[in-house]
Amino acid sequence: MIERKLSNAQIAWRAAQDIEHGAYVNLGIGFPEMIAKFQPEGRDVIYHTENGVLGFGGAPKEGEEDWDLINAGKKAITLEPGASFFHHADSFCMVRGGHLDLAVLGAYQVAQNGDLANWSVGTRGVPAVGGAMDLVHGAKRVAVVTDHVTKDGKPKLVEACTFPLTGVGCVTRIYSSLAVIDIIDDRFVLREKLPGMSIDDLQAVTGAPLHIEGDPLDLLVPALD
Amino acid sequence: MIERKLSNAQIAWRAAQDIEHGAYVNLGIGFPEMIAKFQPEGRDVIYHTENGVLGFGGAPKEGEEDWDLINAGKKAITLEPGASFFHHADSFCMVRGGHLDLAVLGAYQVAQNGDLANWSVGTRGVPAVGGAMDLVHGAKRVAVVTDHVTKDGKPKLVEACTFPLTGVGCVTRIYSSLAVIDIIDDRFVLREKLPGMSIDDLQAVTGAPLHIEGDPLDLLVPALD
Amino acid sequence: MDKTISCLKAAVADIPDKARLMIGGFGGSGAPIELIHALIDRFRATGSPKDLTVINNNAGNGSVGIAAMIKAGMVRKMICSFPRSSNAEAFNEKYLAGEIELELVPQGTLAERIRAAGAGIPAFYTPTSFGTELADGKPTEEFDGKLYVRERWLRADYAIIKAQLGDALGNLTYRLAGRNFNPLMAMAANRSIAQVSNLVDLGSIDPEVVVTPGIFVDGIVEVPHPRQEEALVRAGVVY
Amino acid sequence: MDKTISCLKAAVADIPDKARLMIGGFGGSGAPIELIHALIDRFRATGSPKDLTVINNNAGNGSVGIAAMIKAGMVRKMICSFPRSSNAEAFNEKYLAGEIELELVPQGTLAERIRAAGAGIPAFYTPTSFGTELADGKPTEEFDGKLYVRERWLRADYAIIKAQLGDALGNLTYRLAGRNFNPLMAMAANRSIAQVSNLVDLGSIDPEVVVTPGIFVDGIVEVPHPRQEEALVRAGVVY
Repeated sequence: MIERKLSNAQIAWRAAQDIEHGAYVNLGIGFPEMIAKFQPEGRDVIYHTENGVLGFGGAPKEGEEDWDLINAGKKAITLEPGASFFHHADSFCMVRGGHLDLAVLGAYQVAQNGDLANWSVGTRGVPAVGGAMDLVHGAKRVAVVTDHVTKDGKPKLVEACTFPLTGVGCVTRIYSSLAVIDIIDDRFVLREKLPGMSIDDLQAVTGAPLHIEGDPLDLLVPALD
Repeated sequence: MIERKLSNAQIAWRAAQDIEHGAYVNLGIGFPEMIAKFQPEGRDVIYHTENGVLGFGGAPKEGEEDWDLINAGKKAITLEPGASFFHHADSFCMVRGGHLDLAVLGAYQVAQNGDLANWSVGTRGVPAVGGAMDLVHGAKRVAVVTDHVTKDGKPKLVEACTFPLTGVGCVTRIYSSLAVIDIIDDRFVLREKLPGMSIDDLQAVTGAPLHIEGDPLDLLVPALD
Repeated sequence: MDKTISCLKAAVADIPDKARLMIGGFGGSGAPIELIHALIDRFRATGSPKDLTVINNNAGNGSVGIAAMIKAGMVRKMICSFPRSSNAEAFNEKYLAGEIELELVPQGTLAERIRAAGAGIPAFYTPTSFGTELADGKPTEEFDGKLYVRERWLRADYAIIKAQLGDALGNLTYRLAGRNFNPLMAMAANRSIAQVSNLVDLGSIDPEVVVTPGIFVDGIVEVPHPRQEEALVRAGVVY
Repeated sequence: MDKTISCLKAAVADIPDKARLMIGGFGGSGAPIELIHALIDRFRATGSPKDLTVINNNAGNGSVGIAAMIKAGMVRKMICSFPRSSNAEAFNEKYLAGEIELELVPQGTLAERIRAAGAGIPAFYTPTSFGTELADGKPTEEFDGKLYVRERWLRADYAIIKAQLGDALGNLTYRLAGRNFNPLMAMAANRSIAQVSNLVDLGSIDPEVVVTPGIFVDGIVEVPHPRQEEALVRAGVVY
């Protein structure tokens, strides 16, 4: 039973706290992009986007967009000092070649062995994959931000993914609406959980065993709404 | 018995006549480089060098060399209008990817099936290959400039190479000191020979059968010495 | 030598039916909209080129560019990474009706396959898509304890791309993130046609800042003040 | 963030014994001579780093740079395409005496293997060297009726490279044909150190003309008015 959960903004805030000074980071389209808003003061983070920009900043003012200057989500962006442009093959050298410190993606399901499903729910319709299958490889850390359960309450953290995979054994940390969980040796290891929520309650909404290594910390985030 | 033969300059002159207006050309280190001197008037030829320059010109005046601006033979060069610089991987995209119209190399031996040996005579010493093994692949035409025979009179055009190979089935035309020979379907096809030299005499210094398809033309070159 | 082509119509005149056609751009950024529209004009006037296989990251937006090609019925197959986006109705409708084929390729693999074609590399191994349905039927191999999928180069008959500066030898620079797939496609097609915003004198592009050396470009046509696809889509333009 | 390193000595302080070390340049063009000499200074002072595997197109000329490293006895193995050149006595003597190993790699394959390491591509196929002794023992494969050799990526622990402009984030440009292997090696090493002729303020290199984005560079040291290796060799300088 879930009495309280973090908003997407709060999950993004929590994920942002782990990004180190000087890190090169790719934030997936949509929810993960929100993380940039919560970059802690005093930390320089250099953002990469698949379509060939390193060192971009936030959105320009409305009306000042240059639609040749966009991110992978096709949103207008601005440049920070020290930015660079490059073509798509060089861009994915950065991704695949292990040059990014962190990639953060959304998830339909994450399995305890690190398998990620986030591109297709296998139903009819137009499939689309974009850069997700590349982003899950190469970055030194691959993290997921996600609600802990689906809209109808089913676990998104599972023993084995049932949706089509994006990548095998690729996720190393999950920031969910209830907890922070590392994936180590094919196991979910609980690092932080909402204060007041018992481990049993958390386990009840998690589709695979939660392993405890030392006391989990309280997952504390500011009110952001 | 060889009564008269072309000088290297004359071989280079003959090879230069076949280079079309607008061609992208790589000339191997040493003897092949001489071809650029005989580029016919009115034809634009764009020269590529493996170390990342397209559109270079002749040597600068002595004392005006910039040793960061060299060709693959480490000789100082100059730039023509429309030149460009690029890194080594992009440079060999041009080579391997079929973007050059012509590569011209020297030879120790050329076999009738187009095999080329030009990088090692297999003896002791320090081996070195450079870009030769790449240049024989990808260019639309791969030509050889060479003396017809070795210094001690042995054929350089052979049935099968005995020296270590540079590439398999790669040479399409030979400009020798006695003849111009195409390689078609694993055969030497004689196109031009020195006037006054009989086909029998030419065959006698050639290590594999010369095939005749129509009368060979006279190999006519100006005096250049 | 002069690779300049006098007009858009002449620039796309040779592209035949059934051609494999790379089109530069990422969404509307760097999309050669005037070349695409010239191709549509030709199709409307002559019925050709048709049955095209189009290679692009996306599958068109709104009612201009690739979306307009699809609506016009010129495209038999799309090879792309992300056909599902806002305003992608042109592709969606044809796809769901079974009237257009789709080869879905992860974005980085798409870029690398195109680059490989330009580089003379017929196949390479990548970790991307290993263990997923997009790797079905592809050879796999272990290197240093990790598993990889083998991918083939992706070649094309023609590429139409958009650049910023160009000279008569085909040397090109790009504008902002409009670079994206354009330099790769220039390398990978048998014949590459670039529209440039400014055709400049030979020698006026610094050799150090050329992004696409002219050896990769076969034809160049000046389109001053080109339109921007995303801006057209947002303005609701229908071509 | 600031990747600037205060001096040459500090820039090369971490390179350990037995490291695989890429060194940029093609002959003397683009060779990071001051970084190399700083490494030699360290070896003379401390005995380290030794037993290095050095990756470069050549194997040194004259008595400076890589040739001086070899003479000093720091190099166990060279991976290169063309060790045999004029003034290459340093390598030649050690090689013929059996005191240094050599892995000979065709130049384009060397470049592509280095690029592959930077690109996360563990192996690729190339026509280069097929049917020659340099392909002995390597897997081969037929694609579209043509035969190819499979080559592996070439990674390094460290790269030392030479650039022209650099900023604190490691964005780099190069000078003339001095570009050559430098941008590739920056991508392929775990740690890449660049010497730059001019360290400029962040934002003063146009994002369009950056050749090596800073993500590939870990340390940057300014060496104003660097010496040119070929000029040193011609002047008979002995380091």
